[in-house]
Amino acid sequence: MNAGPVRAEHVAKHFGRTKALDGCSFSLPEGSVTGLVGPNGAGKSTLLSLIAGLAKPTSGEITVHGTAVRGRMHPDVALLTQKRPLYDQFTVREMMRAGAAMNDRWSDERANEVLDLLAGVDEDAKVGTLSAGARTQVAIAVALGRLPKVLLLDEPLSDLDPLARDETLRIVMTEVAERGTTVLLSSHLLTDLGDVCDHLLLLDEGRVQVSGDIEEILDEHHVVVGPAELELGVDGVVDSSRTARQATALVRGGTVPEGFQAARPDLEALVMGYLRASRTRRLARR
Amino acid sequence: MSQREQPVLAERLGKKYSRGWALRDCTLEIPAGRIVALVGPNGAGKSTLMGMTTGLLRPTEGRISVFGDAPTGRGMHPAVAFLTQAKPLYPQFTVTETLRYGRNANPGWDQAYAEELVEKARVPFAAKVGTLSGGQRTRVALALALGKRPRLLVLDEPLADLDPLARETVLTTLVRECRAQGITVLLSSHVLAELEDVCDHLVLLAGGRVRLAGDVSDLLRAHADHRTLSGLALAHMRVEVAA
Amino acid sequence: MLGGVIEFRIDRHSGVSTYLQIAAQVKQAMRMGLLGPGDKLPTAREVVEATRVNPNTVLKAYRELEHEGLVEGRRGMGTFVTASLATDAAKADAPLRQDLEQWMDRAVDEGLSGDEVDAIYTDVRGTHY
Amino acid sequence: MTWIVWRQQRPVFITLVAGLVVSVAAVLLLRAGMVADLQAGDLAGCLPFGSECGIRAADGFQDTWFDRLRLAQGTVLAAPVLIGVFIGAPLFAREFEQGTHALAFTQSVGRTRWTVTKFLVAGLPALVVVGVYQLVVHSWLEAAGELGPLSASTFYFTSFDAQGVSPLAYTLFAYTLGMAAGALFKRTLVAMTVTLGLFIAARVLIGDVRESLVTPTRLITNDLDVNAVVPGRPLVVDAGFLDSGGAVVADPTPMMNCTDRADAQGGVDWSACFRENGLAQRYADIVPAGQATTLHLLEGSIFAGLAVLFVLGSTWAVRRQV
Repeated sequence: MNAGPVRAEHVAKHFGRTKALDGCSFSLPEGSVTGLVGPNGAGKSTLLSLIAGLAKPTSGEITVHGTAVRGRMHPDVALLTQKRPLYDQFTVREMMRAGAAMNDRWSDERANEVLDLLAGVDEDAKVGTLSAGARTQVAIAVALGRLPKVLLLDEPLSDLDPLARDETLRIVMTEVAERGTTVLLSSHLLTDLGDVCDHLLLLDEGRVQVSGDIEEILDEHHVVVGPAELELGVDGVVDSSRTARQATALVRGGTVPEGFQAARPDLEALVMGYLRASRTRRLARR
Repeated sequence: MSQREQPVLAERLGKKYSRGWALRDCTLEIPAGRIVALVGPNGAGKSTLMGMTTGLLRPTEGRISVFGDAPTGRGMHPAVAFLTQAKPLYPQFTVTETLRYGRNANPGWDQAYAEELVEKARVPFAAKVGTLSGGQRTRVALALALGKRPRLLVLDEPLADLDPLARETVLTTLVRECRAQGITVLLSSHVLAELEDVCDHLVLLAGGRVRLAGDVSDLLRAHADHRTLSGLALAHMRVEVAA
Repeated sequence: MLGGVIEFRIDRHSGVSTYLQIAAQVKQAMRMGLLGPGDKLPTAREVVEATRVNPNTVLKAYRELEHEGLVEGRRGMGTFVTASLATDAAKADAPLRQDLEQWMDRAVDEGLSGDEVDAIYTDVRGTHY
Repeated sequence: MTWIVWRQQRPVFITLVAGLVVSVAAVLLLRAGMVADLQAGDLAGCLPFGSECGIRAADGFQDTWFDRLRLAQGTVLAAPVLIGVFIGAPLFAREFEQGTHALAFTQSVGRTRWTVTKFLVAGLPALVVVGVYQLVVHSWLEAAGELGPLSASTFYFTSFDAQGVSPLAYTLFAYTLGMAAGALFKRTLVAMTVTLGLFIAARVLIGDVRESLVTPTRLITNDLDVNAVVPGRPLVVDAGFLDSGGAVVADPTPMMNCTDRADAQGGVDWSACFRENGLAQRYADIVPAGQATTLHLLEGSIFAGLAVLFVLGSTWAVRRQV
């Protein structure tokens, strides 16, 4: 049996009649940094909370290091949810003490290392008075104090200013470099993801659209451009658009249509292509 | 350019709250018809500057004029529209009712234009605002702001919490409409990369002061070691924060 | 400063994969004689601190270089340069380089832009290689 | 975990302890003042009430002190609902509102343990405070003895509810009710309102059904003029007439129609008339004062049972929260 850090097999999660996730299968390689992307409502947060064990899947199974996650936090997993919950009235020092008290395995040393990174966080400040960036740093310190082997981050960047985003990613990358932690990180900010991720997991309407090594995925796709009157006429067209003079398409697979010029897409172009296709499908269904 | 055509002119503008100066010694000129990126770390004074531009905040010192008038600090200038991150709309109103609200609240309201914008966004008029997706809600808020026929549109982090496609679509609409109508835009965002191809003027604030302001291509020429707007802005922010 | 040896500059808008940029910059440094056999490449951690780049990407670049037989990873110690790409032609006083320096001076005098110089260089290079 | 809850509740504890210190000090001062008054008026002889002492002195004493004592009882009655609304209701609701429940859930601590620790650490001090306060107030009431509110029946609601295990049982009930409402509705304000509403409803209801919790003792007298003699101010559940067969007369009104039997002076021999109409004896169903403790315990166990249900309900609600 493959005991990769995180595996999902046919995972579904239904809330009443809404299918937040439906038949999701993927596997994250050890030590990889995976970008989790998709439109709002694609099921990204649901997936992260299932992996963390905050909720139970309706069907299917998620395993972390070979053991099934069933509604309980796996000791090897740390999850930082979107709101970055912390006790606002605690000082940073007290927050770390709380982290130690709430965890069976805890490293004060590791947590303090994270707090000392970059400009450092004042340990006597109340958590509620910190800037968004410093707050994120404290939340990451709590998460990494658990000495996780899998780090799940739900939109850790969304309300940070550019400097704080840069610093947050720096902390996460340092963790990967030092401890080989497997990271799954959801974000809407594709430009930031491009730098730091080596794997991609693209969710849409509760299903996995694309999953794998980013370089391989990009190699597998082409952005093709040609005169408007030409027909694409090939399989694997993800998304296409036409202006008066030009037809542009994102194509999956090796074949380049006749009369078109092909180029390798960048991550942003690839993800946007899939997102556009998803919107077109949804509008067509209405 | 006469004063009446100058969207924003600030002279030694400052605003002090009980906890200290949020903005100080801000001298600034925003030319008409530009799309201006307002960037800076959190707490740099961006929202304060926007508040004084829209007339919702009163300056502590210095002067600001918007199309030649001094904002009173009590209400919006009729030629200014303001869209904040929170996009305050009534969730129980339908889109049609939201536009009617706009018509009643604004003397220069252009109903046809607002409706056209909603149609382009493919948002159903009968839908309740509360049921719309984030992207759709932003498009309605934008229609409400533009239906007022402003000459200056001030946007405070309008794209936060939208997904990448919605970000792109909203931004494209915004730029297209504002260019077509000749509206001056003051746009704040934390995502420098997406301002890259959109903004032609930059105002960088840090620590309550203007650190960099001017035409983007001029600035890039003057700082030859940076090839992009985001690289230039990020480097300046880092220096200011370190100092 | 990465051990004072080499600092990577990642251009995020070039469209070239980050790992290829790193590999190219190591090779460039080797050609210029800045890195020679026995020199240690910066660790992934050191690169992360300077550039925020994914450490896996750095390691991927190093593996690429290892495949080409230019460097060697030693378990627990780091990655070391094993080959030499330095040619005498790259040295500051080498005749070929002197010629190019003179040519560049003329280009600058005639008011050519960097992009124009690049275009000429690429074109001429294409006809010879 | 204990430390975390303690730290989170610290402002609440400080308020509780400060409140206790201030009110105990106030009660003790008042008590000392009252005892001085008792001695000054030489009212010791008035206890038991109505004996040889000057009625006027006793009246003067009661004018000053009776309402204050009642007010003190009132504060004991109010304490449980305050604790339910201000400590119980926000306990989980505030965590859900601020999203901090996710912090605990994403560490190794189990949800049941989290719930139970929060319940115990936040609840025990509140119970202790109410208990101490109740005892202090009671000692004041006892000092006033028959001149104070204790002169009324033990079962009079202000006295009964402020005595024995009742304040603690109500506190436990209100606190767990607030906790469950918070865990279920996830909004502090909603939970507070629900707690206040349900607590008042439960209190009104228990006041009505209290007397049916124990089997009353029936006292019977043959004297139809006065009620059965009731010693020691018990709780009178029911009273009326029995017929010659010893059965309760459901509606004695028709049998009491004796106006036509008036003699020349307009006097009526009611007793004889009743007897002729078929009313044989008078009865009274009472709960003797001595059974008050039993009633306290019974009522206490009902509220404690409900509290257990609320704790289980909270645990359930917390466990299913994502």
